[in-house]
Amino acid sequence: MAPSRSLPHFDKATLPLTSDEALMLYEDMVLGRSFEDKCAEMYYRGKMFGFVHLYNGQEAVSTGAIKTLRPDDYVCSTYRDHVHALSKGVPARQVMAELFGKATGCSKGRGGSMHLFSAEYGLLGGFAFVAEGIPVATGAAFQTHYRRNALNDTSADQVTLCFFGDGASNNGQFFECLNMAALWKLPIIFVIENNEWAIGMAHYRATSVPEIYKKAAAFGMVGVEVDGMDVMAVRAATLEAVQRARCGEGPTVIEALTYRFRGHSLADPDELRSRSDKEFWMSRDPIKTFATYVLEQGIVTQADLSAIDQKVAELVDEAVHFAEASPEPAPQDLHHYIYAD
Amino acid sequence: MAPSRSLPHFDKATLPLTSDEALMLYEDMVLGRSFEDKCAEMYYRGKMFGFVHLYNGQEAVSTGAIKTLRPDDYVCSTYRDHVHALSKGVPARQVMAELFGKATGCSKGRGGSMHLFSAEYGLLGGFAFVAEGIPVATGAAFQTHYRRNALNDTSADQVTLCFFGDGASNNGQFFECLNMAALWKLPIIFVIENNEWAIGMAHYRATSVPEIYKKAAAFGMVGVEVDGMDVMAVRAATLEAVQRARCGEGPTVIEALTYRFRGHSLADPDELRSRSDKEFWMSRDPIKTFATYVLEQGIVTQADLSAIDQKVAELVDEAVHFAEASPEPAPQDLHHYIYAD
Amino acid sequence: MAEMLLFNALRAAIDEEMERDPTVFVLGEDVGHYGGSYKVTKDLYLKYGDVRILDTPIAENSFTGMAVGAAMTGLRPIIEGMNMGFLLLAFNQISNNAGMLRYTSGGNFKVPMVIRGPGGVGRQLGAEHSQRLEAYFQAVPGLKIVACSTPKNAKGLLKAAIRDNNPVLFFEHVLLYNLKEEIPPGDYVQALDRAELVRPGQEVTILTYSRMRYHCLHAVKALEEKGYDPEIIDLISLRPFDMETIGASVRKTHRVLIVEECMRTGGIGAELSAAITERFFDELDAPVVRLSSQDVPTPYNGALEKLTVVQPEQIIEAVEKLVHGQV
Amino acid sequence: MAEMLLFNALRAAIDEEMERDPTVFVLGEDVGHYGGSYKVTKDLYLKYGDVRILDTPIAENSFTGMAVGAAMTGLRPIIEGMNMGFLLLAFNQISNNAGMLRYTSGGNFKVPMVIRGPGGVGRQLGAEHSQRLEAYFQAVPGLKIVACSTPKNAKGLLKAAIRDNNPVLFFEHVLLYNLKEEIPPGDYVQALDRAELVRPGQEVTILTYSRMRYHCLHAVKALEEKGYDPEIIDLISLRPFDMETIGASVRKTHRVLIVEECMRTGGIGAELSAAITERFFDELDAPVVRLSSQDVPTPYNGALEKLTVVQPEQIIEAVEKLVHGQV
Ligand SMILES: Cc1ncc(C[n+]2csc(CCOP(=O)(O)OP(=O)(O)O)c2C)c(N)n1
Ligand SMILES: Cc1ncc(C[n+]2csc(CCOP(=O)(O)OP(=O)(O)O)c2C)c(N)n1
Ligand SMILES: [Mg+2]
Ligand SMILES: [Mg+2]
Repeated sequence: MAPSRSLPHFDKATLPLTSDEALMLYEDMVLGRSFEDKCAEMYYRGKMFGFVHLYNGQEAVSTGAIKTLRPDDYVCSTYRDHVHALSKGVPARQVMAELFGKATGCSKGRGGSMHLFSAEYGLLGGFAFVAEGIPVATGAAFQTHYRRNALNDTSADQVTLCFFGDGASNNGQFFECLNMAALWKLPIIFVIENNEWAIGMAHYRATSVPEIYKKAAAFGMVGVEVDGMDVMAVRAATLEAVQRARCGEGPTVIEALTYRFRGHSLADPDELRSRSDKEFWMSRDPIKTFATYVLEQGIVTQADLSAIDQKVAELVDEAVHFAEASPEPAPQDLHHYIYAD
Repeated sequence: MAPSRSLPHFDKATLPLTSDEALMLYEDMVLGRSFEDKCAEMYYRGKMFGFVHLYNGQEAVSTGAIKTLRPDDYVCSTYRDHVHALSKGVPARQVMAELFGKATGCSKGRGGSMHLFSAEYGLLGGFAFVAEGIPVATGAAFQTHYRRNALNDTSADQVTLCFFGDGASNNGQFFECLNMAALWKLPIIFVIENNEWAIGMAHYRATSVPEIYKKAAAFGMVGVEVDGMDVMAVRAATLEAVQRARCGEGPTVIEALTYRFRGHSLADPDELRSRSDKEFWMSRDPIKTFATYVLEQGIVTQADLSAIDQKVAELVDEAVHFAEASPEPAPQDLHHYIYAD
Repeated sequence: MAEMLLFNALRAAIDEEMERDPTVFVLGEDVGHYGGSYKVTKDLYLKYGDVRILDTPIAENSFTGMAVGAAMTGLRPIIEGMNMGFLLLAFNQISNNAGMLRYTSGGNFKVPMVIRGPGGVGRQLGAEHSQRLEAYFQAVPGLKIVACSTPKNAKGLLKAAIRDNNPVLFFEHVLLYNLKEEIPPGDYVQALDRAELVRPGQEVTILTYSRMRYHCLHAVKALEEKGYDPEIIDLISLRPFDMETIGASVRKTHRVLIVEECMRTGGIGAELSAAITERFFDELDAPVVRLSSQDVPTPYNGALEKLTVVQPEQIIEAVEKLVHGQV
Repeated sequence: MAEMLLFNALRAAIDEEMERDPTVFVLGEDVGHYGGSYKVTKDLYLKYGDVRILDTPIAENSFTGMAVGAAMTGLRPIIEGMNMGFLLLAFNQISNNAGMLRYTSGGNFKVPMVIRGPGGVGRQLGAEHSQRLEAYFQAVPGLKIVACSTPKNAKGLLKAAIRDNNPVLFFEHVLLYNLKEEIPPGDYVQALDRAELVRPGQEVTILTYSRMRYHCLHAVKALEEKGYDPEIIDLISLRPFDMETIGASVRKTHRVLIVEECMRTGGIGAELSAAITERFFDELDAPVVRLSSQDVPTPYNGALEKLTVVQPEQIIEAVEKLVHGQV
């Protein structure tokens, strides 16, 4: 079955890729996919608990968007945050250790799957409540704006990427922040991963105008839709938006049309999405599509890709070993981190 | 000085008025104005306390919109609620008594100026927190929708009018409710009284796209702007919206461009609005303009209008007498009305 | 009598009340086609349609306010908080409008609505999904707050809450949905304002609610073997407290242990302890003791999480100390 | 020493801290051009510009979350709640993010921010504008909660709050802004976690905060004339309590009266009473007594409003009863 609205087509020729770039994008997507597959395995083996939301299928969005950033830029995520963390550079072992609840995890085992944080890598957090990260991300962008405009710090050109879903786009915080971001021209990009579902709620049943990118216009902001299964399309749109944000020209809404290949979380029976829908979207697997393209274009070789597959598999295995070997947080540290000194 | 955006022009000829209609509209506006002037007097004489927000200047909106309704329709208001209550039919004496904190007040002296309620007259309330009335109004509209669609009650065609200001239109609840109202085609009309200011915050400093009616399109809803100083323009737009709502065709946003002739509340020094702005808007006094028009058109006579002025003055005086003569709530009733039986 | 799982008992309560009264409806996230995250409304949309089982957008504040408006105008909404924590976003609508509007309106309107869903600390759900909102909401005037704990009381209490003409915050516990119990057939209600005497005893009064009832029962088993005789009372109503039942017990045992899952500071136990001390000071042989969760956001790590929440061993120890006058 | 009005003392605190530290900024509704509803930020935008004194749209939840994000990344926001009650709309951002995020992030981020503004019952402002949010927020882990009460402590505490690396909920009182007092010149801070001994005494410990301090002082004047000798302690810190100062007093007087403006159920006094009884049961000659507001939304009518809030006569009566062992 075709998706409920026609997908925008991206002319890949407009984004020439070097082989290094192509491999970097490929590696990041494969890392995301492999990491999540490993999580599922570990979850079913009782190594991690709670709600675990995997990202399979949406890799082109994380990679396409985040891999345009500098290390000092910010990313804000949701409960579906593993892969955003990885794309932003948080080491896989730190993420895996967090999922195992270990003291070596990026949130010291206190956060868990829905609460990944890394000050070092500019990850503002995984926010477990729908839409609550949007204002926080807006605040990080405001901080850049503040340093530039109130403190005259000309080096203040960091960009904040704020990720959330179609379901979140019906929440008031989204609109409140669109307004403030546009009003003050904050350097933020709202990346909406429209995977058509909010748990069991089909997007078209939850919203009166399903084209989320169109809400941007109501706030005088640029809004674009992109094929969220095409890493190059996402990258091209984000590059443009990042450019706009960096030079103080304000925010952008990017709606990426995508799909998750698994249930909402590992606890979700996933009974409502039709088989034909799933098949349609699976056939557009962003990793396979990208691999085919870069091979066809002769930008990379199959050997290059295989080497990456191999490398990533080792990395993910290493992450599991690290997580398993890591210590639990010390019981006497239960009250650590409540107050800062 | 001209207003920050050009006012839509309404062709009055498109709304023929009988003399009864004209007098009804005139009377309601004069009642609103006189009542508020009396409130100011009573406040300065120490008869009422707390925050009192007067409506002077905006009468064309209350009258133009509410006087299209049936008694069984609903109105939802804010802290600036006296005149909406009057237009909906709550007797002036009940409103005045409430402001005096008397047991005969429409909220039994418990609510005060910002919390007028009347189940009898379909006034869902004055809501003191900005924007919090919007969901409540949406709920009343949902109730009508429910009776019609879930209970097959064909008499369920009541309309809910939800009033709020330009400042409120930046709040998330507004957008959340636009979405739900449009999604379910609820019989509600969002009447935004854009008086250009939210206390001391100029609308254009608070919002990235000052044309509030344009937000409606982002939700697939009809949005119109009207000259909020022209009671006939407001009436015409509301008649259309009411018609749409009654027959189940969904909600409407009406942005009425208006101005308040006094400070935000009686405690507001009102130092930020420019004199030229005030003069511009005062010159468009909705009551004077309407009186001039209906006299010029020969729809009514000066004697008709004078009789109404007289009648309203007496009514407002009577309301004060009633309020003064009314008893305070009994101390032993302090705990009444917490729980319903 | 038939055995029923707790989530099905809740479902039965809703189903029966919806049949009984056409103004009763359910709204919330994924209550319809998905059947509710904990299956409490499973397939009810097939019977009652999409309007009476209303799937909402993720807009807690507004759909809660919408329920208030619907309640004011004659309907009886049941809001499902997919997780009660999400209703932090609806705090204003719950406190100002659900809770206070009847009073502020001088009795013009009543607001008959139920706000229900899973609360409490689950199994490694992380800080935000492990809220105990009863502590945050207990001071809101006009609300009734109830916590169910067994399939039987879940059904009877929920039916009573739906029929009540006031806003009722109704807490289920994320770890109790699969409890199984025989419950009476057909229609029955349980009073919202009465505590349940779970186990009569002479030596100490254990006041608890929700999931901690089971930790107490667990502890009491061990205590019985050691020869102790504690009384367990399940509060059921967290606002207001059933001070009659509680008082009768205190007058008998003269010692009180509160076992709660909310954090210590500003928890339910705080008000309860204060209220008991005020009224029954001369009856008390020892200070009221609170066993509460630690004052920390719930950590994800399983061992830390366990340390955060009261465990049966602590109850055993506290009872022994209380009885031996070591407090 | 110069005399200063409380609102100006707060303004001075903000001004001095903004001068001292360029990362400090103010945001909220009408804090800029309008100067703040109670003039606390009057004309500061002229000195610091529109970015450092940021007028926000009416979007409490989002601008609070925005402050959290700014604090996480190096700024020190001061949010003005035009009325603290409005922050009910920001409950989720205050609890989940301001309060808990540091912990949940395993110490990755700190959230240095102040959320300040007028709370309490004013003069006939109606139910929604008469909130006492300290009761609702007291259970949130990670927050510090402070209530100032004099021009002098207002300035010192606010400066300390701004320099603190944690989220501080800072309550002013809508009826105290025009208090006048001599305050020390220039820079001084007052510890956030220390109670103030307002009047030393021997017979009974009166624990209070914010505006009720004055009702207590008022009552104590009359009590002194009758020959009583109560001790008054202003809590200052509502989370956590300064149990050291409180304990020293209880050990001396053996009787405690709590006078608070929040509603009785689930108020600050509830936790305080429980905490005192737990730790000092054997020191107490009588149960801890709470004088609190009635459990009703604040009615508009002036006479009812007065009945809702504790009055000095009630304090006098309670002290007399306590001292004479009639409690
Ligand atoms: C405030 C809040 N409400 C509800 C939830 C429960 N919830 C978790 S994810 C989700 C669906 C979100 O859908 P979407 O925004 O489309 O993101 P996706 O999961 O599809 O990535 C819901 C309702 C929550 N976590 N927080
Ligand atoms: C939630 C909330 N935030 C802030 C306020 C304070 N406040 C009262 S009126 C007002 C301005 C509202 O402006 P607008 O919506 O334009 O309505 P107007 O007063 O102009 O009629 C503000 C900020 C409030 N009452 N409630
Ligand atoms: Mg989605
Ligand atoms: Mg306005």
